[in-house]
Amino acid sequence: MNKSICIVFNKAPYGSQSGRELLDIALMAAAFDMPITAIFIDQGVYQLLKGQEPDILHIKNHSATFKALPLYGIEEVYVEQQAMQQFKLDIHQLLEIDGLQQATTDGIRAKIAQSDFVLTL
Amino acid sequence: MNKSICIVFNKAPYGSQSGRELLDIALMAAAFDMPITAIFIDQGVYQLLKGQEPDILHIKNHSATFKALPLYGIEEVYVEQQAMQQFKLDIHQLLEIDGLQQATTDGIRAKIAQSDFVLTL
Amino acid sequence: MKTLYIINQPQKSEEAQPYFAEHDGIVLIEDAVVLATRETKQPHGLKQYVLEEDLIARGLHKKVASDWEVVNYPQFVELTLQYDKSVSWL
Amino acid sequence: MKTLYIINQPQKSEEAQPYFAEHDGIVLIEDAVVLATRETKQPHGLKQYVLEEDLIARGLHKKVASDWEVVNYPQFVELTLQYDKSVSWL
Amino acid sequence: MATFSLLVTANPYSSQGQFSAIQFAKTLLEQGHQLMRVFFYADGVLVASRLHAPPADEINLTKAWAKLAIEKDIELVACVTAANKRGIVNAAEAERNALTGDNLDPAFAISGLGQLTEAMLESDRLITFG
Amino acid sequence: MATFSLLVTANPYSSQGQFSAIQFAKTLLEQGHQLMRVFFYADGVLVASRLHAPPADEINLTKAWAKLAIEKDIELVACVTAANKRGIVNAAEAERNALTGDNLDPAFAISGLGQLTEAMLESDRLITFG
Repeated sequence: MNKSICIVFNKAPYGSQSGRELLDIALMAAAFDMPITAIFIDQGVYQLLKGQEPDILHIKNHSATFKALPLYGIEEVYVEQQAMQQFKLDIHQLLEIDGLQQATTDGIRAKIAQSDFVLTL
Repeated sequence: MNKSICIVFNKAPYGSQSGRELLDIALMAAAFDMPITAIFIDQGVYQLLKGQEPDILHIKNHSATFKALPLYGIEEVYVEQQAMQQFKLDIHQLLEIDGLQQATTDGIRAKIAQSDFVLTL
Repeated sequence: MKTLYIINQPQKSEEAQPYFAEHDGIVLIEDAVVLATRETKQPHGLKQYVLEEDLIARGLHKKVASDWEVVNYPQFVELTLQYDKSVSWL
Repeated sequence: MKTLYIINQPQKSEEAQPYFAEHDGIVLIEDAVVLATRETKQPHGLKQYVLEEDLIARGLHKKVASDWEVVNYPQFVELTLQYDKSVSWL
Repeated sequence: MATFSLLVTANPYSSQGQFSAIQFAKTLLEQGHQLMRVFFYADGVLVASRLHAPPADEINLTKAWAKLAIEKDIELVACVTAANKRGIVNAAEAERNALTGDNLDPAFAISGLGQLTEAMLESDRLITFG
Repeated sequence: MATFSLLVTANPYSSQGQFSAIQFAKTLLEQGHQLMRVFFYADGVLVASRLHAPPADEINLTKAWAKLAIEKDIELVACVTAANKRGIVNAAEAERNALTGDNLDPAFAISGLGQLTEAMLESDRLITFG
């Protein structure tokens, strides 16, 4: 069994390159057949919001790549319930990603504990 | 009367170059005879702590330059009382800078309001 | 002098708040625009603006709370002239 | 698995805290060492370490609260081996 | 009509500040205001390198600034101290520091912090993008 | 004895992470552990430029890494995507992108993100400095 990796997105998109560059790590880990968990917490949940149009600022839109996560074999994708509530978002406002699930903070704590590597950026 | 500038230090030293690079702006503004106010708030008060030894990490110690502020004609130097209390610091733990005064948040708000330019970094 | 605070990171609004004075304004840009999705009571009846282009970029344009006034770039430039100075709180 | 959280910015400790589990540890480095000057109650009886060299750099070596254990670089390296993994919370 | 200067300290790669600064600059010029100088400081100086190779479908910020500078005759000035320690050097500085190569984009000048102070004194507004 | 790899994403100019990473690397080597690879990603790649000219009384981080790499035979690898968009290029990439000059320090290699994944799989510990 390969080592597992958990990628934690905790920042809103476009103000930093964090989301984009973590995504590249996730895709590469997938190519190496590592079991991958992608977790969106805090302002990171905004990475998944529908209807992003950063092109009006000449910034590349990377949000479509999140929709392709299952195609790369990344099927464990969790968004934090508490953050959704805090920002008054519901799951229908997020990108349609196959298998996207809401998780409690307890659930996310367990996912982090179980992974061999956990990366934030 | 020249335009006045207020430089706000709000970050601890060495984790970023913010303190160092703001200091350079203050010294240059002094060379142009701009009236200068230097203000230390939040974790910026740690910029003024005595006994810094960043050389053990091969990082240059810029704290001595703060002591020289009056030599450059920068005589309005304020450290925020609330931050001092929050971090349990007293004025004797800070560098001996001629004219260094404690100011309330109200006092600092007034200084910021009066200045023609206010910079953070 | 009236000051316009430019806030570009979400956590910076709270850090700058103690220094806001009467007649000041704040404008949220970049990642800080997420703050405009919630009602926010500022002291002194501070004017509260949020940059439209940064909202659109993040898909937040239709989620702005009623106490924030949406401004576009031309209006942002005008704001910096209406206020005596602008302070970017980094 | 036991996780060692590496915290290098003061505000990140609070952000990471909801994810600390029993038997985890945290080590404060760089600007985050300022947090060790105050008593801090962590949940789960988490082990709390702070890096000595970063304290000395900032003149904070003699201001550490009693619930923080001071470790030097060799001990920091050993800690990363005592825990199953290290997570830098950025 | 007013005279602006901009102070750009934003990292061009991991923050949005340079994008915001360019947009702000273009907008004020469209409104008929003057832009006296854009002063790059701290990580903002990194944009002054001519060696950027971003992916083909992404903006090259250095070229975007250069285009603005040429079309509108805007001064782009990077602080020499900030630039040299961040690996941004022109040919003269490269030679003085015995470096094998230089990387300053020709649209940018390298000069001292006095250019920032001067911009503050001579402009109606200084807006910082960090 | 254990095998470490480091992931360095810290900006070498405006953060302390590169200093911390070098200190951590030196310490683990002194303790007899192995350092398989140091992988530079995000703003961490900026340290791989050979054109830095810091003030004379300050450390040159690029040279500090290079010294460690030579003395202890450590691999220093910068991510190609992160590097190219940040203006860090070797001669081949400069030519491919029609850039006039290159700036990669010879102590560093440029390669893909796969080198990070490989380091994760083959090391006992990966420590990130951001």
